[in-house]
Amino acid sequence: MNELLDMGGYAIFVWSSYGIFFFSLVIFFLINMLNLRKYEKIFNKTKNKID
Amino acid sequence: MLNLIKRDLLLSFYSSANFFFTVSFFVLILILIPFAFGTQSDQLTNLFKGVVWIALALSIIITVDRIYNADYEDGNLDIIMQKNKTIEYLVISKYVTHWFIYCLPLLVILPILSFLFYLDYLETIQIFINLFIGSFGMVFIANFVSALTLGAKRTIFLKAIIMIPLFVPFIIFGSDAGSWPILLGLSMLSFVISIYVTAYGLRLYGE
Amino acid sequence: MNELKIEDLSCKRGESKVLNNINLTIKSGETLVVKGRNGSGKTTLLRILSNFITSYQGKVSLNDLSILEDNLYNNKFNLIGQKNSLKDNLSIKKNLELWDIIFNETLDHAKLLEHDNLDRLINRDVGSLSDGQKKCISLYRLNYNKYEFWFLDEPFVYLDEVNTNSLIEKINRFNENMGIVILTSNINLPKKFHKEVNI
Amino acid sequence: MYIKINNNHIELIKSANPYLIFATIFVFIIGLYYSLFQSPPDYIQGDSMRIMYIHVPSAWFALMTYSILAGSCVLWFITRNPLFNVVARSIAQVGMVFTLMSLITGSIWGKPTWGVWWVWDARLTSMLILFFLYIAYIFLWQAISNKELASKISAALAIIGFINIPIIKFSVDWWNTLHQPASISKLSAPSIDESMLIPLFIMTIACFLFLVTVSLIRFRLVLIENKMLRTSN
Repeated sequence: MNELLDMGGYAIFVWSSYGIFFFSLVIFFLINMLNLRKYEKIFNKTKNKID
Repeated sequence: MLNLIKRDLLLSFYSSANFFFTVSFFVLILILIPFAFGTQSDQLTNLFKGVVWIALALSIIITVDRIYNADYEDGNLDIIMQKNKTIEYLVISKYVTHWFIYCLPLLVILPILSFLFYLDYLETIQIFINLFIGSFGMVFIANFVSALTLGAKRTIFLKAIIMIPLFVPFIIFGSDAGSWPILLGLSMLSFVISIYVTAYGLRLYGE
Repeated sequence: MNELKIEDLSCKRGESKVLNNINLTIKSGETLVVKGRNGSGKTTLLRILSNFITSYQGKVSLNDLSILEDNLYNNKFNLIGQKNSLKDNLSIKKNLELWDIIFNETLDHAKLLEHDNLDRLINRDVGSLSDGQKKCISLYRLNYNKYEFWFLDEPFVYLDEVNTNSLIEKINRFNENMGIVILTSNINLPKKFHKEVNI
Repeated sequence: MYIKINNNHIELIKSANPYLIFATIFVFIIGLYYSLFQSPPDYIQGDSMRIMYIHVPSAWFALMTYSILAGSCVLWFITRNPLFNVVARSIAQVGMVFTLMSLITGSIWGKPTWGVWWVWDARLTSMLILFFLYIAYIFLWQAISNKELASKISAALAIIGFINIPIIKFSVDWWNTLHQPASISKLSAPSIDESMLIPLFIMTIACFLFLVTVSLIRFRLVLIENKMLRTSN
């Protein structure tokens, strides 16, 4: 296990790049998902008003 | 077409502060070199050859708001576009005046500056030729960026972000003395692209 | 004798339709007043007539020739939009000189401005004038006189009674010389013109 | 070839969404397992080689997304089908994220490999410029208030950027031969071992799934934005 975490001495590089990569992807995904929810809510409200 | 050139020159003559500011801006950026890097003469000469391009790029960037924006906002662009049915002619005359008003003064002042930075005659001539050819290409690019961003108000930073990547090839080849044929090619390419894109942008905003 | 004909004109701006099946005919010596609510497409109509907007359904033709194909059409009209086309940091005199060059016609500014009671302002910067004065100077472009059409977008806004009357007088004189005027307005005008249309 | 998006399509995309999210996560986990545990370390670079499995796919998709973006802008100008505009707008931000990721992971990989965080090599420089092209495309659209106009203008810019990228790459190459004769940055491309190809392949599929998932979410977002603009008029 320690060997894996150590990554042959390159631990900080490997883990930080994987960390940044997945963190950004998840954040980006969440931003868009939440935006979509918000917009759908607003849109449905305005549609109801028109109807 | 000649009318428009005459009109733009007269306009810049009436508000001559603009053109004066651009020249001062150009000179001041170059004057910063010794302050930032020290006064060793051979180093200064080298730095000058590169920084002069950055100064030119920045000077063109700060003038990009003046090409079409003022006329667009006060409505003169409508009259000009009505009187010049072939918008490509209008665009070409804008190229001429923009280069004449904002780039020619910089080229005129360049030899004086290059002597301040200990360049010899040959190097001065080489840089002058490169800047002369490259400035045309940069003016073409500045024109179409100006035409495309007419509807986006007060966005000089956005314009700079659009323009600087397009300036990169000019700066790369410009700082090399022997590559003026490539610069010429780049300028011609940007002319071809720019004239269509500028006319396209102006037509869109005319609607 | 000119005849400007608009047939089945419809135009979309973005996703909303602003003009819907408009049919109009204007002959020499007539004035058309276009009325309508804000955003009903009055300005769009004028910009179609002045060839700025080229994508629309229907046909606009001058003497049975579509204005899109008429190469001389752009030199026949004088469009005065809502923007006043003035440089704020220059004096009136310099502004007029710039117009002279664009319109390719040199006017006797001193005399014409005296007629409009603007001669005392000639050396003032445009930025220091009131909106009404700016509008008057904007309408000064009507003095360029080789045009057969005037397209005026909201010309009466900001004008006082005296200036309104003198503009109406000018339009009448232009009509007498067989000119066609199309103007938009959303206020009631003191005088009836030949034709009025609501869009 | 005029495809019009109707409610059925949107419903289909909507119902596919959870499966896509699930598939993306699943393939990413497999890919992580292969790239971090299964594959052997490189002879020369050791374990730092593992960064390749996220760096290379993001660089590929950064470029591919920009090609799709520019391509759909061209198609939009030719066919006038608004679908292409929606595609361009929904894909742009994903591409920007991939570009940024390939820059960041690349420079973290560069530190142990070359000893520096950044090398002024044609590939890296054009990637950096590509990032700014994405930014210009996205923010120009936001800066222009007339959205119909904004789409046309930013599409024109995207196409110009597409012409610009090869020019930049060529000129930086040229410039490197002029200024720094010893190019240190050629990645050791030859003979990737098969054991390395598998995790790379899986990670590429995972990134592709992510691209599709988020693009489809943004696709719906853009469509709703368009509808809201329409009703507000």
